Amino acid sequence: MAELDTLSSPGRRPALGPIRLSAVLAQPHRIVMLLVALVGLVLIIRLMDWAWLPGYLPKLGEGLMMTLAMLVSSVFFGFLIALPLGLVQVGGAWPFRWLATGFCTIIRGTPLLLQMWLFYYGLGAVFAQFPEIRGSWAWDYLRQAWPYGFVALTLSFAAYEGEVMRGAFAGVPRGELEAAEAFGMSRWQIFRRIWFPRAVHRALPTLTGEIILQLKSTPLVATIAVTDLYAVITQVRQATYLTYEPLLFLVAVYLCLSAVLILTLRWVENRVPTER
Amino acid sequence: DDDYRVGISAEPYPPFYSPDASGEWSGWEIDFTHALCQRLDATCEIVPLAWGGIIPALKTGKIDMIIGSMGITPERAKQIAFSQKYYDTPTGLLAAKGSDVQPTPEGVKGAYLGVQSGSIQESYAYKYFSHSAADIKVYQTLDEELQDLSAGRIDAVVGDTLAMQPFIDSDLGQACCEFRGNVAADPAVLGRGVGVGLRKEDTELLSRVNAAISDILADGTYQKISKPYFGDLSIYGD
Amino acid sequence: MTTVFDFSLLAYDPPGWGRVLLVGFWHSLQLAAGGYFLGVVIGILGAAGKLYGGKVVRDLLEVYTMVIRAVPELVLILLFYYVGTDLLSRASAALGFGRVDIDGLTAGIMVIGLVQGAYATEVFRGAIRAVPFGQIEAARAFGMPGALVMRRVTLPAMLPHALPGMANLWMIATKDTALLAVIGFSELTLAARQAAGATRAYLLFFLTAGALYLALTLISNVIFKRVERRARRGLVSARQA
Amino acid sequence: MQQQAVTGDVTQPDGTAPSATAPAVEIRALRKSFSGVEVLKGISLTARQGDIVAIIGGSGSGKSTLLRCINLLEKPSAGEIAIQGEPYQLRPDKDGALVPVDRRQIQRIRAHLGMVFQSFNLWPHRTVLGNVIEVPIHVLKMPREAAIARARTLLERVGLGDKLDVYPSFLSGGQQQRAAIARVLAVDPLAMLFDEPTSALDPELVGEVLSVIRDLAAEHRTMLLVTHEMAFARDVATHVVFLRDGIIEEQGSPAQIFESPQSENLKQFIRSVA
Amino acid sequence: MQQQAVTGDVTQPDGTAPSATAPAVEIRALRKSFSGVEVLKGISLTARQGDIVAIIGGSGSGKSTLLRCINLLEKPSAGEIAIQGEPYQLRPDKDGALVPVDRRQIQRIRAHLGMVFQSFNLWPHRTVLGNVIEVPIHVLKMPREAAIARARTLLERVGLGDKLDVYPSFLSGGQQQRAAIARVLAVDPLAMLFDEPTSALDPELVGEVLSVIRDLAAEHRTMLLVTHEMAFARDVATHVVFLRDGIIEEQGSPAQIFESPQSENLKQFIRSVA
Ligand SMILES: Nc1ncnc2c1ncn2[C@@H]1O[C@H](COP(=O)(O)OP(=O)(O)OP(=O)(O)O)[C@@H](O)[C@H]1O
Ligand SMILES: Nc1ncnc2c1ncn2[C@@H]1O[C@H](COP(=O)(O)OP(=O)(O)OP(=O)(O)O)[C@@H](O)[C@H]1O
Ligand SMILES: [Mg+2]
Ligand SMILES: [Mg+2]
Repeated sequence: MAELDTLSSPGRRPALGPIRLSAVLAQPHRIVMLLVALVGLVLIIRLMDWAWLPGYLPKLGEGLMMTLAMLVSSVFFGFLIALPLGLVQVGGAWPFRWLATGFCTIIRGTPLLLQMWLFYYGLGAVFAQFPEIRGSWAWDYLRQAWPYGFVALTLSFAAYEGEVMRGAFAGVPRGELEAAEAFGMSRWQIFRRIWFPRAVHRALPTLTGEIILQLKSTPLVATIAVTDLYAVITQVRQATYLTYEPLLFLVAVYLCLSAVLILTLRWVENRVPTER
Repeated sequence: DDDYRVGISAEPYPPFYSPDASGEWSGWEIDFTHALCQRLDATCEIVPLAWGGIIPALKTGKIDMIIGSMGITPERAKQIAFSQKYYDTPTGLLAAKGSDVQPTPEGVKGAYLGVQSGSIQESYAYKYFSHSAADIKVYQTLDEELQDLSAGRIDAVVGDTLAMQPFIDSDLGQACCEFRGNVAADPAVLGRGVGVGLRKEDTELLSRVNAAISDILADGTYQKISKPYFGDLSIYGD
Repeated sequence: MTTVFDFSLLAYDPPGWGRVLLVGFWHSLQLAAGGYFLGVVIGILGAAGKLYGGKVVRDLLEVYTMVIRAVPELVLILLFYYVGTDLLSRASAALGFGRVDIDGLTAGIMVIGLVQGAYATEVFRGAIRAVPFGQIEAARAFGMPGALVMRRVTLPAMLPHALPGMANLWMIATKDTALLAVIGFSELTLAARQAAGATRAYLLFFLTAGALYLALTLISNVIFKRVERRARRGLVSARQA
Repeated sequence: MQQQAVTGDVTQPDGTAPSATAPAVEIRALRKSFSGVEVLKGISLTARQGDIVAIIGGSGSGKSTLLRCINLLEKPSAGEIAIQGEPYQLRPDKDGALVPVDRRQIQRIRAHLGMVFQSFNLWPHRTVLGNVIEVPIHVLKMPREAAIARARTLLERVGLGDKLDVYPSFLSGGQQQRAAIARVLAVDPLAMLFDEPTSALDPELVGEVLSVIRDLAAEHRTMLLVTHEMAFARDVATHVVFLRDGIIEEQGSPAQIFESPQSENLKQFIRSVA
Repeated sequence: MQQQAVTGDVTQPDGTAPSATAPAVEIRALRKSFSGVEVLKGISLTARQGDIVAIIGGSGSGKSTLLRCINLLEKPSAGEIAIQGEPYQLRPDKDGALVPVDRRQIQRIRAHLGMVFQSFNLWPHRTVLGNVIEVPIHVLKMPREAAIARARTLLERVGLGDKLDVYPSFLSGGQQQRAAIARVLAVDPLAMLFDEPTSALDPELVGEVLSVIRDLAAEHRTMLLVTHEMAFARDVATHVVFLRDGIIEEQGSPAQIFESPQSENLKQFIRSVA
């Protein structure tokens, strides 16, 4: 959801890591709040029913792996698609520009959940009608649910990140390109050596936010029978009829995942030189 | 004069309950609910809810009864109270014509099975079939399971035999699939029939519901309701 | 089933499912509008709290926005729907008001509002900070009380800065309503799914629902562009544009 | 605050005793620190009705801070301030700043102190007219019609009669500052505070604004004016106050200050800005 | 383009006939319109090897446009341009602009024209060293090692020997401009084009950059230099060209131009910038 990068600058997220721990503890009211939170945590652990947890750990692990696999693969391939999407919207011939803009508008204008169901129940069922497809090697994949989830997530990421890339390509200062032109670089060289790396570079800071948003979209695959972390928790809820514990556990896991992601991405970002 | 909110699943479950094109819910269990409420001297409102949240909804008071084909299992009985059963259905296996799946642990070897999320059949399939089947796919609705079965994306559905019946009888069902019989009984998982779910503390309501069900069974109402849906087939079991 | 679309299924009157879809769409709109409005209210209060509130208020709001932004909406919806309404009715029972009955629409609006509120807090905070402090100081220098400064100066002056973010939030709100399908609230997505399940015309109904969402997005876009242009009347960039 | 005890009372241009008009702004022993650094180190100053006080001094000498303390945009650390004889009721808070006992008293007094900022600070979301009628209507509860009629007259007077419905950002800097002055005049202020009203303007626009202020001076409105325009200060001020390093190092009539400065610092300052 | 026919050929400082060095940049009857408005109205100008041509003139007179036409960053509407005797092969396109017949010829020539922009335009995703070796390696196909060695020398020379691995955005404006000059020197340009190389700099940084250019001038590198620093132009230029309204109104040695300007406009211009 590119639209959110304007809202959530990940750089300004509050204390999540050891970096700011000292700053946290420097303020007395924070110590009190931390203590309250700790007491709450202890109460949650002691008073609530966590007996189900050990038994489900292996399944939760598998679910987590599925969530991460969905996240990583869709971000990777989505980004690859986003690059041309952004590019043709800035400098492409009009049919490509229209196609790309239309694609981004449609994907961004409809709920991901609906897209997922459309792909899986709608398109998937259409595929099944063709004996050629059912007979082919592809059927082993097409009969499963995860390819549809993967495709939906990837296209969604591509559309949102494509908007970011469009802005990034358009935002590379004209002068930097002119300098390259003045030095006699060919168009392709200008693209490859200056325009493209600069655009990616400019898009990087928003990538953290986009990836977090993508993480938040992954549980939707559970609704098309992909067993991710969320789906496992759903199973737990239905098997144990516990209202609070599985959901709280899920929230905790996603909080940790987000925190780890933010810290990792920030670390990566710090290796990349940025403009002041 | 009492008002009760009766929870059903928002995922359609024909012929027991499903929305029609006018958005109204209808089906055997809807008729049954009306008959029951009439005997309770109450107005009942049908509240469709996500199946996964229906027990919490009952416990937190969003609804007062569950009349949604909920099997009486020991697990569930720990959470909520059940009335006496009002229908019973065997769990069966519906398979694609081309496959040789049978309703036994060995018979499902290497097959893709479909079950409905949160159902007794899901528990059963996990208990008996998960070791031999290639995969057990969990669906939100029975409709989608049957859809995928006819599309060939799964080899068989482990489901409520009665609920699958209309599909089996349809042209589509006839064309694609075959009923391969019921699975071996296991009351610990499959329960003792379907009952009305109630909060444990509503004991007074429980006894009134039980009495009403007995009434419905005794005075012929039950047969009258069942006839349009199941013909002469008895769904009460024994 | 066939790939050729049977458009008679979309007819308004039964056996067409048009009415069911439109009712679902109407529910979606109500949800989105209610949740959005609640979110804006929370956002304004939250932004004011973050900017002008005490340390504790600020930290609590920080935790609120952080949790909301780190946890999937789907999970939040479940959490608020089951846990939130449960706590609410328990609290009211404990206070002797008896069980409160929260219907699906109210619960949905609260859930979407809480999620939107976190993002709106950030939007408004950024927008308020974009208002040159001198303008607020000028209002104080004229003896305006805090609330009046907020109402007459800060809020209207930040509006142009907030509008792009608010437009995005509205788009998100309309799409987040689809998530309530998961808790069984019969908005457009669930209606489409029920219709699709009953008729087996999955492609037709999902595409129709998609078109409705898209139309909503596009129309909203146009409206927000207009509003934004109006709100930016007094800003310099309006002159340059 | 006792009248006769006020130190640093501004003497008349001719060096005689204070005239009989009532004091409009009285400041006594005012101190102000920013996070430990003392910026105002005990300022006492009285401006009587009709006085036009020019505050001059080097950069960082505390001129703006002094002016901003007068309407409590900065909270003083110590001292007393009275407007039209009414002292602010202040109490020390835990950080050592004096904060209002009763916000409403402050708001009431502020409504009658017009401040003109260096950077105009017009409200960009309202037209010029909207800016001028805002405070009369919403703070002073004047009827809308009356406020508009008055605003028209005032805007006419500052030469913006044809800009009523224009948004401020479409005006030149000089026009914006004149609109800001009209906005202040609309509250019929007991005293007007100008903080370098022309220093954000292009040189060719300065004249417009100064001539408006000159007209106001001719009406004997009470004004306190921080300015770097020495020629202007000499011309319109009745008193000049030279601030250095948070204290009033010298004060007197424009003639005294500019023709016969006493302190070495003032001499040097006047040389440097000439 | 025939050598002897070139009008507006720049005469030597002493007013004698052109020296015998070969022409580095020749421009003949150059015209340029932006959407119908003619900005250059027939410019003819020759800079010989070693010439240092300062182009002066009021804002909007077309100085930048002229410079940008020399390496075809702007497409002229009419006229001829030759670099080191080789004319650009151009043909009119449907919009009336002259476009290259062969992109590769343009690219080849451009690689030997070094342009230094007002706003530096360093590539922020490469270090200072990376900026300098970019063109030698990727356009001129120089071996990497050689390019680095040369870049080191050049950066040393402009006083950035210790900034090799720093990213441009961490440099001051003056340092950035010096890096940009080193980047241009790395292609060993036939002619260097400077478009107001110091006007984006804070006054205290201008000197650094000017002194680097002065050093280059001492080596008799061909330079065309748009500048507002008249003192500098007088000091280093061998010729000065005064542009007004798209035509060369006057040209000559710095002495001629600055001490005895002929046209009224030039006189006024010199007065205004003095
Ligand atoms: N909000 C603040 N926080 C900290 N220090 C401040 C603040 N405002 C002013 N100061 C300091 O107080 C001193 C006096 O500032 P003030 O703005 O009153 O000077 P001035 O006389 O108005 O100068 P100028 O002519 O440059 O406007 C300066 O040293 C300044 O740095
Ligand atoms: N890309 C463009 N499109 C339209 N008009 C332009 C463009 N570039 C320049 N002009 C116009 O051409 C005229 C000459 O511009 P140019 O930039 O060459 O002037 P200059 O002498 O460099 O001025 P300055 O000293 O301000 O840099 C100006 O009137 C300018 O408005
Ligand atoms: Mg100041
Ligand atoms: Mg220029």
